[in-house]
Amino acid sequence: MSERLTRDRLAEIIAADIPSGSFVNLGIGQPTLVSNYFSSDQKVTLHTENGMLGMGPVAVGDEIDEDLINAGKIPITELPGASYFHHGDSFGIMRGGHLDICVLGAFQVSATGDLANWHTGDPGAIPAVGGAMDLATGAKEIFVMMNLFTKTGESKLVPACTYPLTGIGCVTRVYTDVAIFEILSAGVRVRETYGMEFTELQSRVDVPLLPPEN
Amino acid sequence: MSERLTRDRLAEIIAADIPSGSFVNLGIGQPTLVSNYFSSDQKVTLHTENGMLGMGPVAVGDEIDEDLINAGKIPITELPGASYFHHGDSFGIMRGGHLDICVLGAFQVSATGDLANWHTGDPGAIPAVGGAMDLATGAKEIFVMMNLFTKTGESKLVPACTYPLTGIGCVTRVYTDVAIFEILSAGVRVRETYGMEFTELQSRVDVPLLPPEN
Amino acid sequence: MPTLTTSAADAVAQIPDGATILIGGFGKAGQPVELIEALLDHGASDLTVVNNNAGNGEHGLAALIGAGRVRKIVCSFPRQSDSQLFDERFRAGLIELELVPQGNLAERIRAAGAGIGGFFTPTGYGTLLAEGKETRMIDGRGYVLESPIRAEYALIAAHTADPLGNLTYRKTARNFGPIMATAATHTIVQVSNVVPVGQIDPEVVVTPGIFVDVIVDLHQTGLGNGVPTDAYTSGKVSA
Amino acid sequence: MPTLTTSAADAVAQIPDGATILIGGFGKAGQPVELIEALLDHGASDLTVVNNNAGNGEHGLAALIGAGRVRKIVCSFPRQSDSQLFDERFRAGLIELELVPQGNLAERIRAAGAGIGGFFTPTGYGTLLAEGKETRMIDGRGYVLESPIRAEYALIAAHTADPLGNLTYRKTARNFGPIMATAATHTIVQVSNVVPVGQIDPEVVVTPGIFVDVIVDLHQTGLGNGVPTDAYTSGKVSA
Repeated sequence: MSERLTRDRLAEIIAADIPSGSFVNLGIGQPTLVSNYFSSDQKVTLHTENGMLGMGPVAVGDEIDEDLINAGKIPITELPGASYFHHGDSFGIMRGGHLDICVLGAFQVSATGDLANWHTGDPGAIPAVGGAMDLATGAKEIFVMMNLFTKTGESKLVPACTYPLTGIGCVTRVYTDVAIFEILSAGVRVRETYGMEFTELQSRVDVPLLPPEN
Repeated sequence: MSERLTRDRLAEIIAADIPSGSFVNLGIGQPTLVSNYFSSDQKVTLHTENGMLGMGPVAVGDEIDEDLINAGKIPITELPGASYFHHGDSFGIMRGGHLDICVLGAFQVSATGDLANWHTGDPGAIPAVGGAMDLATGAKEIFVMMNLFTKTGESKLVPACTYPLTGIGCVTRVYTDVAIFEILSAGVRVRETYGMEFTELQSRVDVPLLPPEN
Repeated sequence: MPTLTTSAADAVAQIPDGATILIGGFGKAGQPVELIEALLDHGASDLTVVNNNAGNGEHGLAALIGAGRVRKIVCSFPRQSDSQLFDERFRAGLIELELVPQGNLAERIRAAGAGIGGFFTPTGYGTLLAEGKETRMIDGRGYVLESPIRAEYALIAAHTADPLGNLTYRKTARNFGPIMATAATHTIVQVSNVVPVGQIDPEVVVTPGIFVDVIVDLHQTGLGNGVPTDAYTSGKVSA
Repeated sequence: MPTLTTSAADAVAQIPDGATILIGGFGKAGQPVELIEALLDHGASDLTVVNNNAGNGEHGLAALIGAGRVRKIVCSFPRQSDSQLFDERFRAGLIELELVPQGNLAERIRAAGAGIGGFFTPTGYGTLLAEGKETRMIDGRGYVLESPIRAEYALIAAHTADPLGNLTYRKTARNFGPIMATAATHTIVQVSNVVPVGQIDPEVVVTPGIFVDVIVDLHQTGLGNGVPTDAYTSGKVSA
């Protein structure tokens, strides 16, 4: 049995799962790691919702230009063949279903692919949504990348989200440190487990799981 | 008493009535004559709904470029400071109320400024609307330019349009060969008559008219 | 990555009978003549075509209509001095017409591309063209609810492409191309020249390559062999 | 014709208390810092501000909020690591927050500029942010009706202007500027340089001058004395 996945190894697996030629948006935080693992012949084009297709790696040194940032407000670079557009057009690309895949972090994902990733519901919290709902609603497929369990050991794959929703039925795959899940109309299938047998995984996740296919 | 206005004289009067610095769309046909009478210090910018601001005069000879036409599909020229945009943005300029004045032809105008200029309602006619409804609805002011009477002598300024409407309550002024009318909330005021006394005008127009102010 | 070809015939070969097709152009400017002619040769029929007009003269869209391939046309201005091929079929009841004010046509196409389910427009309110449509008063003004116009295919013309499908247009030939490219599942564009990746300044791209599926290179420079020929591809990347 | 000035103070002098103001920028990129500072000095209060964020650090929009000038903010992402000036006032109940998903924010601004009375968007359907809003199923998918966001003023930053108000932007600093320019009665833009009329290629204009009322020339080249400094103004007209 293989070990639990590190974040980098998880990012590498996600990158490998993205078909050649895809248009992809990587959410702020963990999902940005995925960009480190695309192969050069994979020809993935990255979208950043603040108005660009063809985003390159993070800018360093002299490359830093305050007019060229990503959605996380980190200075980035431009690849040959890039294009710029305004916010109306940029979210039109998302909402219009033109992105193939969006990789997002999550607080919770439900058995039917509902996503909760913007708000803990804590009455003291100041809510901030940014482009999360647009991304969740717009891309053809939503891949979630997260640790499967909270610090207190509760599964973040749940029968129904208890945190406020970001989008309904939008998640197609959930990539976690201990398992990869596919959200299908037939249910949630485990594609592979890491550092944990299927039986133990099922005992800790309160969602009926379909075992890996051989 | 002055004479009835020729089309060119009418175009000259309309041009003089357009405030300096205005953004203007001139409808196909008669209204295009107006562009011949703008003074150079009037700084009027012409919009053509097929995607341009800063339209210049009709192209002649070597200036003709099949990629540069106006809404009437006539080859035109480009002035310094022009800009191009797609149809979505071009009609956004109109619908969003950014044009100051649009000059249109008409079959009929009602006493409350309803406009009929796209369809005779003849069951044998093939209807074609083009941008007429967008122009009627979008510009801050609609000036109509037309002969006041049909060939059979009926007034085209009417109590209510009998032809299918283009827009409701949109016309602010009506420029005709025999009189200029202002459509006000108080009623229709005659600004000036040409070749006809006010009394005769009123006898031939079935709309209560307010006489010219002195 | 779009497919790059020099064959308009190959580009339209997959279009099935019964397809809905957005066709760019306003008059002749921006009309994808070679693609329309290839579609005519291809033989697909029972088509629904969305274009501003219903064909002029005897070529292009007019020929497609004249050949009886178009079941329905969605347009703003069918009747023109030289729209005789449409006129004949329309009077004979052989073609269906959905007449849409030009700005509503543009906005409905744009809405499809931008994922908008419907929108309230003031244009057409109170007229024949709003009959049967939902209306609403908003802040004292009348609006009509209009729906997006999606299509399986868009056939458009642009000026310059790179192999990633980034497009620029020329003057008023831009017209419907950029919005139609966003509203179709398959966007096929004919261009006058193809330049290598990196030679179109990212600031001046009008249609990003994400919207383009097939590029037909009319100038036949071939992949990456094109050279930028004018200002529309200039800029710091190529400088 | 817009007014051309080198004084940000003059540009914002007419903004009254209680105004609704669209402020461009995403983070620092495209933020009209000089205009916001002039607005702070000007002293207008009781403002409703529309921006993607609610200020960062101690300057610009954050300072305006910190000084108590903003009654209400409409934004998508108020809470950040350095949004302390907003956070304090929000927790103290001193500022009203309308939280809008970023794409709905953009589309609502665009709708105002394009004369759309309202639109159905899938974003936010079934979430807290759609509570109390009209919803509708269209072709089996849930949509929320959103309304346009209009304003008396827009304060934006662009890269280059000509004296007619035609604007170009630079990289991701473009963001909200072009749509905000369309949605305000008075659009005030600060630019890095002003070039003579005819030196911006008509093909690369992003915001046509019709949307611009006041140009603040930060580079202070003065009317018509500017020279084009880079690719964004190149093209055949200037060549």
